Amino acid sequence: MTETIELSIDSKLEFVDLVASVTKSVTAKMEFDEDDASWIELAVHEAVINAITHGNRNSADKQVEVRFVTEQEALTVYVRDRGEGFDPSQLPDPTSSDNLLNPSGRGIFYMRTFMDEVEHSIHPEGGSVVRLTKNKRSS
Amino acid sequence: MTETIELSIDSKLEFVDLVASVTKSVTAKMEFDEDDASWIELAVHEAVINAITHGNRNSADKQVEVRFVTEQEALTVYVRDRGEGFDPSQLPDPTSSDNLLNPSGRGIFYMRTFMDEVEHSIHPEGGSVVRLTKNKRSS
Amino acid sequence: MASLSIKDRQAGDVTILDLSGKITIGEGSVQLREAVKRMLDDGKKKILLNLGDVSYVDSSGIGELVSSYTTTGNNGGQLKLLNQTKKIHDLLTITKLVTVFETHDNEETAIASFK
Amino acid sequence: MASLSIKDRQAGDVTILDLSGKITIGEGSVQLREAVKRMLDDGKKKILLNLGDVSYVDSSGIGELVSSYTTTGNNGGQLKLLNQTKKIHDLLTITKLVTVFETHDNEETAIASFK
Ligand SMILES: Nc1ncnc2c1ncn2[C@@H]1O[C@H](COP(=O)(O)OP(=O)(O)O)[C@@H](O)[C@H]1O
Ligand SMILES: Nc1ncnc2c1ncn2[C@@H]1O[C@H](COP(=O)(O)OP(=O)(O)O)[C@@H](O)[C@H]1O
Repeated sequence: MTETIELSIDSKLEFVDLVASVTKSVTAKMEFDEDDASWIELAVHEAVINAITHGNRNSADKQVEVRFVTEQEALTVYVRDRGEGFDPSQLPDPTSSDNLLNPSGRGIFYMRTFMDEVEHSIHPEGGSVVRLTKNKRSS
Repeated sequence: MTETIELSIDSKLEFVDLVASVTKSVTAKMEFDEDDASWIELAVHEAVINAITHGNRNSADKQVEVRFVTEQEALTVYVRDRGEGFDPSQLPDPTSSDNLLNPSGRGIFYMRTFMDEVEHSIHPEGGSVVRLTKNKRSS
Repeated sequence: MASLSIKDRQAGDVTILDLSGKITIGEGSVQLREAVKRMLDDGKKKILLNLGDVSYVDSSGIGELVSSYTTTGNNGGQLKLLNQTKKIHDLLTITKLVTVFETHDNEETAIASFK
Repeated sequence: MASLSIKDRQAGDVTILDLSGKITIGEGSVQLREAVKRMLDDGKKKILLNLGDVSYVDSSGIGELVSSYTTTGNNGGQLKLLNQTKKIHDLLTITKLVTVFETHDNEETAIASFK
């Protein structure tokens, strides 16, 4: 059965903890183990930070929408901003020796490392969306 | 400055704790004292329970929307369901001796006791809404 | 995340139910109802609910306390409350249920009161 | 709800910054940056960041560790890490920053390593 939780915040960093607390409740409810739960929290955090800073360029009046879709075996989180989007295939690799001392550019790398699927797209009604999916480990 | 947080859940009791965790984050952020914070949490809980059970009659596919609007001096929480609404002026008084042993009928009484303003209305786009407002104590 | 845990113990013919957690709509209320029913079915009719570790009681939970009280009375028993927290005291006061429930802060006095 | 608290103490000419909390975008990162800058301005160039009580480091926080490292190096100093948690170790590994940072699990060894 699919369940959906939606959360919408103003584009302010101070609301990011609120998204984290919902993420925590959702992963606890789905019984992800503690490690997975904390990496999922971090990936969602990075997506929300990007939506606020890059997508909405910190315009507090623009909202960031976070949608959690829970299924038996997987959690999918959609983070939508009101920006133009960007080309995620053109990102430099933050682990290459040239970029290692770069103070930024690790957010999407974090997401890709911690989640099973990361897909950026343009929302049909405007704004850009990143979809983050994490499967439950088969035990 | 006004800030808005919106949360939308399926009509299932298991999501009620999630609303509580957001309510807690919001009241903490607004620096309500511990007592007020816990009564606000309870009032919002009652509103969400009513939206799920009375408004949406536990149809999991109907959503409950909770909107937190924070201002310097007050928190307003709107809880919207997809039901028909009801006449809140016709409710029996749960504290009258006739009703004292009634196992239900205290939810709205809780809300009215703990919040400064409680107003039920019909949403222009359908469903019913309760608005709960709590002012910060002047210190 | 069980919302309410209930342990029962016996002090003479008084049954003390130590509640811990939340008495709220759904699981918590149901657990309380079933525990009280089980006691009554066992012929235990002097019931003392220890609320010292109850953190949260919503309007359904208060309703369930009322139902437990009525059911116990209807079965010829008595139900009293022990160790209400500040929050529960406030709730019983505003709902005027202080006039319904006999409440105690001391376990021995509470037990003796059933005699 | 300050996200990061930083205390500094001296062991010979090595400055240990005990960090506690979260190194994340905004406040946490800014506090770290300012603390390191303050040390360098004071002529303290051997800096050991104690991360034992750091619960959370986002990509900006990792970036801030890198900046602190670079700034310290550019000022003729050295910055090393002490007591990385399992989580921070994982993050440094996946970002390949393990190859950049000198990390220690033992404070005395860490201090001695600056000599
Ligand atoms: N939601 C977004 N909208 C527009 N651009 C984005 C978004 N997310 C990421 N980007 C772009 O991708 C780049 C890399 O993002 P990221 O890996 O998170 O690193 P950082 O945010 O540190 O730059 C950003 O600098 C930005 O140009
Ligand atoms: N969101 C709602 N939609 C429709 N009816 C409602 C709603 N909220 C409350 N009601 C009506 O008001 C009554 C009183 O509600 P309340 O005081 O919360 O007590 P209880 O829920 O225990 O009945 C309910 O029984 C119901 O008939």
